[in-house]
Amino acid sequence: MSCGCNDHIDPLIPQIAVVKSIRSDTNDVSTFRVEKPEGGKCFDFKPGQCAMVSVPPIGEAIFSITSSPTETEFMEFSIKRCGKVTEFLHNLEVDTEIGVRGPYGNNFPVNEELIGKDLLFIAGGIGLAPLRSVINYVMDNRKDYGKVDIVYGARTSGDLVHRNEIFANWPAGMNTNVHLTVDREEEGWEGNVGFVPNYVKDLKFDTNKVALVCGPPIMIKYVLLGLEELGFKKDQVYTTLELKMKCGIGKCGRCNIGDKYVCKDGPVFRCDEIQQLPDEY
Amino acid sequence: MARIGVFVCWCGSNIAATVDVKEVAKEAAKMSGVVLSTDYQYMCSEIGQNLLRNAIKKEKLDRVVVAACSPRMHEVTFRKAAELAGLNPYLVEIANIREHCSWVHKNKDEATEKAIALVRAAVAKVTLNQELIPGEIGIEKRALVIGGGIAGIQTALDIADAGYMVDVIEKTPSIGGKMAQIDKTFPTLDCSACILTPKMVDASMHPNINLHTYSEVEKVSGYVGNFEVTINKKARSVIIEKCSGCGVCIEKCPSRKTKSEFEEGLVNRKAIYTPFPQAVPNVPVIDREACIKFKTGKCGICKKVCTAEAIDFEQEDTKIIQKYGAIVVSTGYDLIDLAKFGEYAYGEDPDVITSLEFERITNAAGPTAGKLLRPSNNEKPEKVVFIQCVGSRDKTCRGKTYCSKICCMYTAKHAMLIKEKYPDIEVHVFYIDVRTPGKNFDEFQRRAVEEYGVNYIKGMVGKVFPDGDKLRVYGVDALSGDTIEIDADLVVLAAATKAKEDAEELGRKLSISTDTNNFFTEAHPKLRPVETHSAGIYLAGACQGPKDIPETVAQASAAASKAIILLSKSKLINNPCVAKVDETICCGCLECTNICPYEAIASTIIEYRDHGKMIKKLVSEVNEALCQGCGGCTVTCRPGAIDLKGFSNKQILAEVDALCF
Amino acid sequence: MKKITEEKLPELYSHISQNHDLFVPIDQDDSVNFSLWKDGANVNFDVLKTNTSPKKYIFPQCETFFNFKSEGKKLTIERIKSEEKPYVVFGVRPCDAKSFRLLDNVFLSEPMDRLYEEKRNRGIIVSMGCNEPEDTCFCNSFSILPNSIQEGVDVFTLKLGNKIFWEAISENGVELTNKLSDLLDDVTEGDLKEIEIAKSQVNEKVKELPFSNIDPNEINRDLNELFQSKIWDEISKSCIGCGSCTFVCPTCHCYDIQDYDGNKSGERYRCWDSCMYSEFTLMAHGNPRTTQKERFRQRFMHKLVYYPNNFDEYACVGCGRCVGKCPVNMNITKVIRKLGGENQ
Amino acid sequence: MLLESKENLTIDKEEFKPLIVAFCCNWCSYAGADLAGTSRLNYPANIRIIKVPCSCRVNPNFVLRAFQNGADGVVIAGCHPGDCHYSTGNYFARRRLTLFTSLLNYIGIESERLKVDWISAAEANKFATVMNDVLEKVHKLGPNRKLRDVRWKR
Amino acid sequence: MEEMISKMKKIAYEDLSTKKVDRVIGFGKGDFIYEANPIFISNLEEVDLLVWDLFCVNNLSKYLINELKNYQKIGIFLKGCDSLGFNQLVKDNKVDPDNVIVYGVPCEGMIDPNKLSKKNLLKDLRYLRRVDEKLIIVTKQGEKELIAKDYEYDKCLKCKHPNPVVYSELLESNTLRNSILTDDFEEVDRIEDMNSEERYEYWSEQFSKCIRCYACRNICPVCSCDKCIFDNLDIGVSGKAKVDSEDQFFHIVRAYHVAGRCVDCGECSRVCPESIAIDKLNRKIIKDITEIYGEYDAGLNPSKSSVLVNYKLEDFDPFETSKGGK
Repeated sequence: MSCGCNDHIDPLIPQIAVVKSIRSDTNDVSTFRVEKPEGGKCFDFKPGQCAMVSVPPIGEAIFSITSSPTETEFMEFSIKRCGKVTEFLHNLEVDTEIGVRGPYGNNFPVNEELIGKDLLFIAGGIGLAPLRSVINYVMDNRKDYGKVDIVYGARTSGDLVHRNEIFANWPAGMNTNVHLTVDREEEGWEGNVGFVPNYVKDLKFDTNKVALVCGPPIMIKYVLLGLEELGFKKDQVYTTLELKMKCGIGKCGRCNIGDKYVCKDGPVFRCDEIQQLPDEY
Repeated sequence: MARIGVFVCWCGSNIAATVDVKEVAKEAAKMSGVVLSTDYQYMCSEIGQNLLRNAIKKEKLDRVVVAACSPRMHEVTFRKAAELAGLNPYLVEIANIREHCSWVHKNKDEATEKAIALVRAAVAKVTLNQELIPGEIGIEKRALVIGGGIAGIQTALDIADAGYMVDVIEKTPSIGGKMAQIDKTFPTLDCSACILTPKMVDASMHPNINLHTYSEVEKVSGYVGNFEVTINKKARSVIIEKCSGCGVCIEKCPSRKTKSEFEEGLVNRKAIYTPFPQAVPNVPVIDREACIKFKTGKCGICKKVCTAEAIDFEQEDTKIIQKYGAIVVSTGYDLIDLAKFGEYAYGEDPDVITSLEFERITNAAGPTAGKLLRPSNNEKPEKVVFIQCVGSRDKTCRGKTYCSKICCMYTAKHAMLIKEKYPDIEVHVFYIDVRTPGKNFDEFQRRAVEEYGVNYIKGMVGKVFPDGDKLRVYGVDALSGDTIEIDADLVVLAAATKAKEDAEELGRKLSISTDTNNFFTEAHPKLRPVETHSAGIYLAGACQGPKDIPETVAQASAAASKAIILLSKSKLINNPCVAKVDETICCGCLECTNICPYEAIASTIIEYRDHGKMIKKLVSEVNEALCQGCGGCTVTCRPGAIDLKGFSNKQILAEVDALCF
Repeated sequence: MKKITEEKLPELYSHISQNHDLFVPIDQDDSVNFSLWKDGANVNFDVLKTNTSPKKYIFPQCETFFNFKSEGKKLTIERIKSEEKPYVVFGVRPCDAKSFRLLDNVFLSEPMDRLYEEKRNRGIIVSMGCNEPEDTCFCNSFSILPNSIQEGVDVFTLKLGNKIFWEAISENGVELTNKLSDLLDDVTEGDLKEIEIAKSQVNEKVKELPFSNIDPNEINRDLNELFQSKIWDEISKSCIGCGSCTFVCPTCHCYDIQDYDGNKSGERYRCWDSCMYSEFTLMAHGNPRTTQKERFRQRFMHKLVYYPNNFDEYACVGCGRCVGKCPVNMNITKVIRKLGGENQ
Repeated sequence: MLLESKENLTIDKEEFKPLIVAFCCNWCSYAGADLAGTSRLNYPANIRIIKVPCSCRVNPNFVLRAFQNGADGVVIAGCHPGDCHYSTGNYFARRRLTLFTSLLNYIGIESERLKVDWISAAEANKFATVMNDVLEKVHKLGPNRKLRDVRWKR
Repeated sequence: MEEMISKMKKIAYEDLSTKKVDRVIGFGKGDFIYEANPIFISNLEEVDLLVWDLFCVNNLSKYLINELKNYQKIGIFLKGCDSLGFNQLVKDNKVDPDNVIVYGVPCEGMIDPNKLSKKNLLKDLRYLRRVDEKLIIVTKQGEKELIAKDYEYDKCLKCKHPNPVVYSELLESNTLRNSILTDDFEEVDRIEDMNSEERYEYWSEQFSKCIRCYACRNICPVCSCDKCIFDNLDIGVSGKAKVDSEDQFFHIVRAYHVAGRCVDCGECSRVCPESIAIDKLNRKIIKDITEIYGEYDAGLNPSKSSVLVNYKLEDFDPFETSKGGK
């Protein structure tokens, strides 16, 4: 896929962008809203795609874009504090300039296979980030899709991100159900308690839908098993993979799984495709 | 980003006259992370400190740089001020723009430029500073005293009186040490036993004191406040709890061939014995090397005669493991071996004796019941020669280079004791110098000369030559140059004192150092004379260097008070600028453990999961209570796994980078 | 086709270097490597393989591609514009010439790598055929003949005795040849015959080489089967995880991107990296290739399976540098054999 | 093409102001420098002091970094052997630095550029003398280009 | 040679079949006559692959680190220089000697194929063997007798320990190498004799050849950190850029990190694809240590601490300019 905006620029050189706001979602996750210095979105992208965020002299890291392509004025990234770049980002002050380049990778087939289907989104923790882009895209084009179920869980209720959407916006959406769960009992939590994979099984979804799964590797693994138990076929399930990436354009040689490069051929894979890949992720 | 506040002090004109402080503050404002930069006449004043505190609160500063005088001056001041404003004190750095800048440079431009550089370095460093919280360690409220001589007894009594439990370890069967062997003490000439034995009894009766006689330190681990000591209680073969101290066993024991250690070998003792009648505890011990029962299996008379059934041939060495908060070492001294001093005929002629042997001979409780008799023929001597500095102040390898300190005084004492009992005996003393600094000491020695007519000869004895039943003493009078020849009946050698043979070994167990003469090294010769380099271990008495009784007792009380100070704290706060190990990087070579002066680094095995497999890994581990923060280990660590908090690799590199701006 | 005698070569060099940076194999300190030609340089065409491959001219070990400066909240990025001269690499063996094409596949496919493209376009490749293949050569296994004119070369040369035959291939090659016309002579019939003989001789020699029976096409290319093969455990054992094979390899192209903070301004550079290195794929939360086995497998799977799957060619040209350089004598020929890539 | 082929730094020797980075141990040499200040002694302003707890804290990496980033000379000063606050730190430092200075010299760094000395808290005069001396020698040698990282902008 | 090979096979077979060891690390034949490879044997059938010839140059000791993660008891063939490396690995707690059976192999010096190649002797080489100080080679052109020393690896010419310093079993009585020279550090002297400009130029040129492949480090038995600082950018001391200062930094720090620990096996220089004189750095430090602190003994005794984690009060002090007072 190509969005046509990078044809004449060196894909390794980021464009300058401004962090317009930083919203703290949890202890270690914040959502960064990014615009061009003169205002407006840095580039067009599709739901599920990634961008490289650059903070010289610390370095670069790739993140999935968490805002919907339908947002015309900005992009958002939900970023968990876990390394040098993310640490730096978390300490950033609003209005600081950073670099962004992208978009990279493929996307969830929102205008292809997903059209008209019932959708089941399953996310854990920060894994909601890439799915949020799709969900909001779906919400903005609600009539194009069938029923929407969103299963989202985190370790504790404090680790749930995008609270406004999961508690208010999405449940209010047409024909949309949000199912929340936390790993352990906690005071004041009235939703489900238990791990996401179990919750998915408990919810006994019918298989006449497409599932989009994103979360920690171990969660994905068990969710996929759970979906299989429910009768989902592998080609009904999409997920994303994450590996170390540097260039974002499938050349630097470190994000490959077999002959596929996650940054270029991924990050979105249909599960039957994943099955073809060697077990090295 | 950090929110750093920079405060530039004028120090009146001390800084401001040579450094353009406004310019420094202006430049500092441009530095990365600096959100506030200001200057003030006297930062250390109350107003200055208030300025700092208010700025921290108002500007939400999370780090502070004060450009002022040396951190050795006011670092503590500013850190405290920051702490009052709710900032961790270790988030404050000082740029030394007075001692290192305004006072040593004259050109204002250059000095200003340098001050800016120093501030830049401090800003770079403080950016990487992390909150440090001093660790707290609990303290075992119990002290250990190693050595039960007068030093140990006094220490134990003082600590016990302060309300803490004390264990005393004594190698021999009884406490008392050298002082128990001595007859009279200078300069008062009061009876040694009369002042010592009550203290021995006090020690044994004190509810807070536990005596472990006939015991030795086997192993010491742990650190200040939390030492763990393994004590080896040697098999006494007599059950202390049952023994009534009647002494019948000793009386009946047929083995009588062992020289009495207490009597300096002048007489023999039995195989079952108490070192001396006033021994504490007054419980005999069986010398298994001398005992016929142990050697041949036959005998057992002692067991038969003991009505208290206290004899136990099967007794074994027992180990006691005990935790202590503080340790006082008071192992005392010995006299050097005189084998190398052949010219004095010691060992060759029984009438050449050491000063300590003389103490026994002159002691009313000694082998001669206090009568001065020649060991060779039990007759009263007519001429006695004292030779001082035998092995002391000796630059040859035979003796010790140092002055043994006590000999001048005890020789004068010995001379006086003779003269008092036997005014007719001629007493000559050969000396190099007479050294009598001490309260009433010089007067005491002068009395020997002036009142008692002791003949002091400045000069050394070349040879003592046994001639018939006489001892021909050849010497030189250094003042007149004349050779002197005396036909003596008894020659007393003031043998040099030396450290205990096993001092070095004990030092190793305790991780305290010994000097070239094997005396334990104090932490500072002037300011910390009773402490060692190992926190929580103190020194008392002659194990640290030659000392007389009053000095020993004084040092014992000093050591006790140091121990009490330590034990009285509820917690120990340690310097948080200590080394820390990143276990994920540590390669387990343990080179760092080799260089730590405090043995603060040990190894440990950690377990972690590596693709489903539990992996065990050897890594270093820093004991923050022991670490003093020198940082030597960090350089030894090739992968950079061990770093020093407060002076981390990254911080210092950042300072270097900033200075190279 | 033209020719020039060996004696006149320095003249040719100085002529070329008037307008170009000229890189030739230079013998320095007992090792021959491509270096910038300067007057008096000890050019050596007799050593078949330069120590490292000439890929460094199109894909340098380290290149800075922009400078950055951040002041307060402001970030400026200044792309580095190449101000360097066009260059000529003279003496590129067919195997190395082929490797350029293999790198092109990667870097010039969308999204195109502009840094690479710029360097590629700036250069003229003067290839040189081989007469005396070495024991470690196995170009034949990848259907590269020692005297073949590889796609993308601008000039092909062949050195026979003291004669160097010169044949312009591309437009750029013709242009360069024209500029050098004063120095080049025409070839004779006899010369052409000589060339023919030399070519057929070397093709025969190649068949006799120790590795001539290596044939990667014999490998079963089932990706997952190969991936899971037990052989990897065995053959990766001796690998010490250094990057010498990678860095001397003409086709390896993994790289890293790093920032250097240069005080008042910084720069972003990219530099060679090696999939053999333990931290190559290390992330904050783990490493998909934890042991040397996985890393070793990656390198050879890439050369023999992944790359061919994507580009229909092997990512090895049989230059044999790794054979000579591996500290423990483990190399791709052994791997291919173990995987069954051998003609009986 | 490669980074190293960038032009070498040209520094006008006339205006040469050497930069000397000095690592001083907290207990002796840093205090010695303080005393030099209190005694109003004089030494050149180009000397910039970094406080370290002990001379044994000075990692060769620090020295190399200083040279990389433009220091013309480096001084490491600690307590006199035997006087170390940490008993033995400077004995280790002495061995390390003996080998390290020799190694740097072997690589071609003039030995005058890396000065190690023992300066006690009382030796303010020595501190000033050593610093003056180092500066003079480094000045004579001229700017240091060896080990320099050409990317570091001063 | 043949005799040695049969001894090797015998002991490997015995120990594997009696389960005394479950893995044997030795040498196997490579693709060329002048090539021997490390091999790893667990099956009795593979014992026959063991060889011993003039090209068994690799120091196998470092493989123990990884192999011991998967095997309980390992038998390993070690030459003199390898055994020094082994001791150093023991000292660095990388290898538990209780789990290793060292088969000591006295070594007469290994032959450097590059030296043969330079004399055009490598091509068509059919056979070669060593008879004392002579090297007999057979090529297409027939038999030739050469002086072995001329073709040994440089590192072997300076070998001080041709015989293993530690072993469980010695496979042959110690060899006495006539070629053992008193180590005069002549090559170090030559650099020391240059002036500082020349020295810097020499080393800059050497270091600039570096391609940062880290073969020198990875082959080194004393570079056994789990995470080398050069693999750990987060530590902030070095980067990956190919610039002179980084190359210099790498080489200086590498040399410094092995100071007092380097066993002078010369593997670093052997494996360098760019033939950088790495061991001349190591050997400078060894020379200094020998001159200043006495006999250099890294690798001889794993329980003795190395020079840099040791000190003596009376150590040579090159820095003392004037005596200070307390």
